[in-house]
Amino acid sequence: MREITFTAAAREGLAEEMERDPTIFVVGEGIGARGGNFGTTLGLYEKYGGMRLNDTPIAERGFVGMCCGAAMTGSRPIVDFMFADFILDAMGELLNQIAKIQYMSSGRLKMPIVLRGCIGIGNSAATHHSGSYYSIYTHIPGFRVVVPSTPYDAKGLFKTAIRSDDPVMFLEHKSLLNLKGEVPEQEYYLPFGKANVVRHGEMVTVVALGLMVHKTLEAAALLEQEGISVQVIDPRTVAPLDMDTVLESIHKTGRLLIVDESFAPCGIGAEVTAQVVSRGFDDLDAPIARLNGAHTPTPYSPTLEAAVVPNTETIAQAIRDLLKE
Amino acid sequence: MREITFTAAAREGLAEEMERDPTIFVVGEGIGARGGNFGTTLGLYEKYGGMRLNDTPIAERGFVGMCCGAAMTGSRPIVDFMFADFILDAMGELLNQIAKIQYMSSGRLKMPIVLRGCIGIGNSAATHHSGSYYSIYTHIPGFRVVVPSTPYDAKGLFKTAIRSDDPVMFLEHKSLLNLKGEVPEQEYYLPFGKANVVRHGEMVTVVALGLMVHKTLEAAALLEQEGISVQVIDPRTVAPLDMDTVLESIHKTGRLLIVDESFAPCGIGAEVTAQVVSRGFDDLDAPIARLNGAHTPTPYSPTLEAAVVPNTETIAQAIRDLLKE
Amino acid sequence: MASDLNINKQTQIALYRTMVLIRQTEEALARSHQQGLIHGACHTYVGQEAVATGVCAHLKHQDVVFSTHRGHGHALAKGVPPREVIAELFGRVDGCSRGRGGSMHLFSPEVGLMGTTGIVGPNILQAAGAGYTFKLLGQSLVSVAFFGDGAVNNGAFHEGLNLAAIYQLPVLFVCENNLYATEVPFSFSSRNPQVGERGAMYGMPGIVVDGNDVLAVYQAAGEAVTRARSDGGPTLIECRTYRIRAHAEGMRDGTYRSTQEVAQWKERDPIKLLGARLTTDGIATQGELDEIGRTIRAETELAIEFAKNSPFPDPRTATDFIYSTQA
Amino acid sequence: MASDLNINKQTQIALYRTMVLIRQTEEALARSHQQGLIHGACHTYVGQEAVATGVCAHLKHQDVVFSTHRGHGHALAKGVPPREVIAELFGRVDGCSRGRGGSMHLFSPEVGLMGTTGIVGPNILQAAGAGYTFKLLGQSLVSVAFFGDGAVNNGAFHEGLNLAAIYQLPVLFVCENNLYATEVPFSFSSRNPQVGERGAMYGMPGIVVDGNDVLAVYQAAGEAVTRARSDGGPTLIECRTYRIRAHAEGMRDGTYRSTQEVAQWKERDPIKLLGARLTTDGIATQGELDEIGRTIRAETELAIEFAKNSPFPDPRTATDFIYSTQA
Ligand SMILES: Cc1ncc(C[n+]2csc(CCOP(=O)(O)OP(=O)(O)O)c2C)c(N)n1
Ligand SMILES: Cc1ncc(C[n+]2csc(CCOP(=O)(O)OP(=O)(O)O)c2C)c(N)n1
Ligand SMILES: [Mg+2]
Ligand SMILES: [Mg+2]
Repeated sequence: MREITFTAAAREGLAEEMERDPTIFVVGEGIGARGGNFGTTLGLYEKYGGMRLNDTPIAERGFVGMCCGAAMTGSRPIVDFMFADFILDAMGELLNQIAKIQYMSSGRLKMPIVLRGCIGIGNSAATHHSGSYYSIYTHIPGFRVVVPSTPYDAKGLFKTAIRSDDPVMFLEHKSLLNLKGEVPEQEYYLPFGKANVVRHGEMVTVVALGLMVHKTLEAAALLEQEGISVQVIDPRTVAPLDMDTVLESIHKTGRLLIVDESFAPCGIGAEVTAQVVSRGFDDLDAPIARLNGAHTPTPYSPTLEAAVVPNTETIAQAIRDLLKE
Repeated sequence: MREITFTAAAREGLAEEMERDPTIFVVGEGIGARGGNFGTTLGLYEKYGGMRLNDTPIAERGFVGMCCGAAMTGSRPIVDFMFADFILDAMGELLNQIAKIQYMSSGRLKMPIVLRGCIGIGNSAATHHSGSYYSIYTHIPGFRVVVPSTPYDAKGLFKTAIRSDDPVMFLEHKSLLNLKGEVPEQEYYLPFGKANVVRHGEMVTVVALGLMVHKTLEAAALLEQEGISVQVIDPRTVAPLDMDTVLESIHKTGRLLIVDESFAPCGIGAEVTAQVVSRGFDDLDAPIARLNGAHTPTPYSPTLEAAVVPNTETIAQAIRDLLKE
Repeated sequence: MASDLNINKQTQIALYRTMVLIRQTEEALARSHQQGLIHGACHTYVGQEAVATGVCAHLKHQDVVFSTHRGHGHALAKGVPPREVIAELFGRVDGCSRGRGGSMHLFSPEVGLMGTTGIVGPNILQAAGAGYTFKLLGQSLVSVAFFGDGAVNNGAFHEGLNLAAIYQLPVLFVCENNLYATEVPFSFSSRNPQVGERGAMYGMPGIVVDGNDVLAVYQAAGEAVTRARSDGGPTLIECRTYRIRAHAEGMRDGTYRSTQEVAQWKERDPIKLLGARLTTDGIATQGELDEIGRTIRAETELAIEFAKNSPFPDPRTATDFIYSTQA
Repeated sequence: MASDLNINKQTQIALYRTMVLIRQTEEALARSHQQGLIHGACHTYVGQEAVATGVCAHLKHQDVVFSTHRGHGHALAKGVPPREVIAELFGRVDGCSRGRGGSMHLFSPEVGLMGTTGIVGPNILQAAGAGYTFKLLGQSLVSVAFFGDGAVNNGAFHEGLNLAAIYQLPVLFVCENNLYATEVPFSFSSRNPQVGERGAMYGMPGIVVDGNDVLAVYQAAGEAVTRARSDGGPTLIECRTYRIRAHAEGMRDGTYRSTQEVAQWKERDPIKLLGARLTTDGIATQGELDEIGRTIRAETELAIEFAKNSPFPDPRTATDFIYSTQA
């Protein structure tokens, strides 16, 4: 099968949907003629023009709020905010408006909006360009939250996001944007709330997200040589979160590690833990472990940056430790 | 001992600190001559004048960002934002600036700022005036997060907050503002990160926050008549979170319920659960249970509103259920 | 009084009727609040009726309005039946938001009322967004944001007006400058007392009208709506008006304004002003105006009864409608 | 060229020196970026040197500056040694932020550089806040926010200027209008090409100067600083200037601007302009100016060497300084 990059895959999904549905439009800084800072909209402006691919001023709150109103009135906005960090200025619009409009209007208004941007630590981007806020969006009722890890998933989930009548946060790890992977030529969609078992194994279950899926697979390959068999699960969407697949796996392995580059306190790892404790307590042969990025703003210098994120070795070690419990 | 209200207690703490330290000032909508929507600054404007008790335009991002700069340069701002919901418009300033300035400046700048406001569901305040976002602030490194439940705690913790060189979110449940309780005349401070065992018991541990402390105490009193002995712990600050007191209690009871009015996913209950699993797994005689407010925007009508928050009866039932496990 | 306008008699009477409808509904709500029938906040529109009335008179059902915490008048002028507004504040299932929202979350998309809001600012942005949809889809529709002087100092005003201007969206930004945000005077929260002239800063027409003169509002809004419908872009309209009652029902109306000031503005009551003109111009007799008042009073009383009799929502529905699509 | 100003010779030479220092540091950084020595982003200030230089020449050490993503020039003009800026971009422990921040998080509170920022907007608000402290504590100090044209459309501009105006804070809001935000022209993102005149909207003086004429900037900033120090409130200064290099190092400098436009602005290079004036007015000879260039080049090279030799921070310190007080 042909291989294309993560960004190209998502862009292809976007192009297909825009072709199909004239009510879809994209806004963001430099997503018009420039094609986006990360090439997310490359080539589309030429095809669909300024109203469907519109550059914005640096007014994140403004254009997110604007897109909320657009979604309320029959169009389907996609906000391309480059780095997820920038969207914090629009948090009021996200949490108090976009997430609540359907409820407040007792279902008479829909909220078909996609908010996409880059997350994650890497490349000395430092603390204003390294945030991953999916736990926050998961805490708030009303959102769908997607954290894809492969080009295939990126395309299939992005198309589902665009077709969704609910607000979707689509968060792309910046270190994955140029990752190549197999993507079929035929159209396809992937459902929300369906985890992907990316590696089968018997002795321990690891739940990992985004870039950490790849690091965990590396660690699992390493551990295989030590005779340790690891099952790796990528939830792909954290809201909704497919706990059934996780619970099934733990039923077999009895052990669970959650690897999450982002912060531990009140994070996805805590939520997965709490749900497993509630629904799969008797399956547990050991305490559930979390491996997170350090609870710190992100430093710039490569030596410091490397120290605050899980890597193949620390993941492998966490798995070894868990097996000793 | 004399009894005063929660708001009066915090206000007394504020007055004492303002008297002591001329670098403290308060800003917010209507906190000047009017004395605050909830009376949080009543009488202080007359004493200290406009620069120390300054009304603001409705520009939450603006005045939070302004106070960040003030805190960087040697004054000690207190932002009184009335309802915690309003502060979402300042989330960028909170998460990307206030929480990070000390780190980014490698400790050469301090961030002595207090952000206070009302949280919680009640009185048909509806979904724009009922938010409790402490889990979000706990997720982000850099904050201290205080959720007091009594007048005594409110005063002692507020004074500690004002003296702190770290940014403090001070979140007051609106249904507690008029609650009266004993507050000594002599000055005192309460430390952050020290939970309060508000009721001793043997059979089950309940961790509860803010208003839920009182509902849980009611439930515990009820259950006493059924022969169920409940230990109730109020963490008082969720960042830092005093897990030692919780773990000690579980060592005795073997069972844990977390009662939190706010949302379950990636919430405080999940975090407490994950830490107990990691550090006190062998003490557990049953799965840890969470009782949360429904994962929904807050409805207005009294019948709906009552349905989305834990109450004495649902808490009591959750405890009974936990004992059956 | 804008007396050289050419507004036909029926329209003038309709405007009068709408203003009376708003006034009487608000007064009924204020009484209901005292009786404990309203569970949450209630910010009345008494004194400002000319603004919603003069603007909404130009709107079709598919045109949309994004309103504020002080939104009953906008809802009623846009066509939400009084009983649905009242039932909503009573928290009943027949309220326009099915009891989910109350005063600050009135939704009636069927008639283009796209929400009141408990947060100052967002509705300005959302109105721009509706305009975006209309322009994108080539619909000849118009979007209106109402907001107070308090919102003018908020970033949403700045970003929203700029976006509407650069994209040339069909939007009316209607500022109801009633001099105060809660108890903080606009003269304190801004060193620039002008709102209308700020349109120029964003490259859009900015107009100031007497917000207690419904005909002046009607005239100004008409021009702006025509411009918007013909792809001429947005307009900022500042309506200078006054809130007669306290910021919210049940609040003391403190020392921040003088009784004299309130009395002066009561003299300029928009309903009185139009009534006087209608009788002077021979468009209606005092008897006819009184009859309008009586009819509406009867309607309002029925609406209150309707609302009282409407059931409270079933608690089992409390978490419905959070999402449209299955997880 | 503001030629009727009475600026003494030493000052003029000092301004020239500072501009050359910024230019040479930036060019050294650009080369270092190509060599892979800079790990994160690097937005150079080449072409805009006159702004930071003209403004900061009026500031004492205790006066404060809040800068942007394009902040090397501000840091250097405020007195951060080049080697600390360079070492920071190299991610070394001797960087002004100890390697924690990089280009967009330069901190040197010791000399009043209160941070550059990776987010557009916040520094405008923080500058107002510093002004608040100075006014509250009765200090005769001044706070400066530098920001681009791109920030003007952001709510932080609106809210920050309004707050500074109503509280009459000692702040300079210095907009460096270089016509583009990344590749989006200001003429697209605003229908109003004027920035300086917007001061009036907030009730503060608003001034427009040629941002490539360091003497004009110096003059305008001097008046604003004097006003601020004497409790006369804030000033908005728009400096019209141009960024010569790409938005950031390593970025293509696409089709959004013509080579002709770039060439025209290069003609108006602020260093060239001042150099010409200094020689014409007999304040310095070309030889003396060349000597300044050579001295600074030598300094810059030493600074680069210093930075190269500075160690990377110890990974065990990665989580230091998150809090000041014990938990
Ligand atoms: C973002 C935000 N901050 C504060 C409030 C609290 N609040 C509600 S109404 C109001 C005053 C609004 O004044 P204005 O916009 O002039 O409208 P008016 O009440 O005069 O009609 C305030 C401060 C809010 N609702 N939203
Ligand atoms: C809130 C926010 N949105 C977007 C960005 C990405 N970004 C970085 S610099 C820039 C352009 C800034 O333009 P301007 O303010 O004119 O400054 P200049 O680069 O021209 O000096 C953008 C959009 C950001 N840093 N912060
Ligand atoms: Mg007002
Ligand atoms: Mg620029």
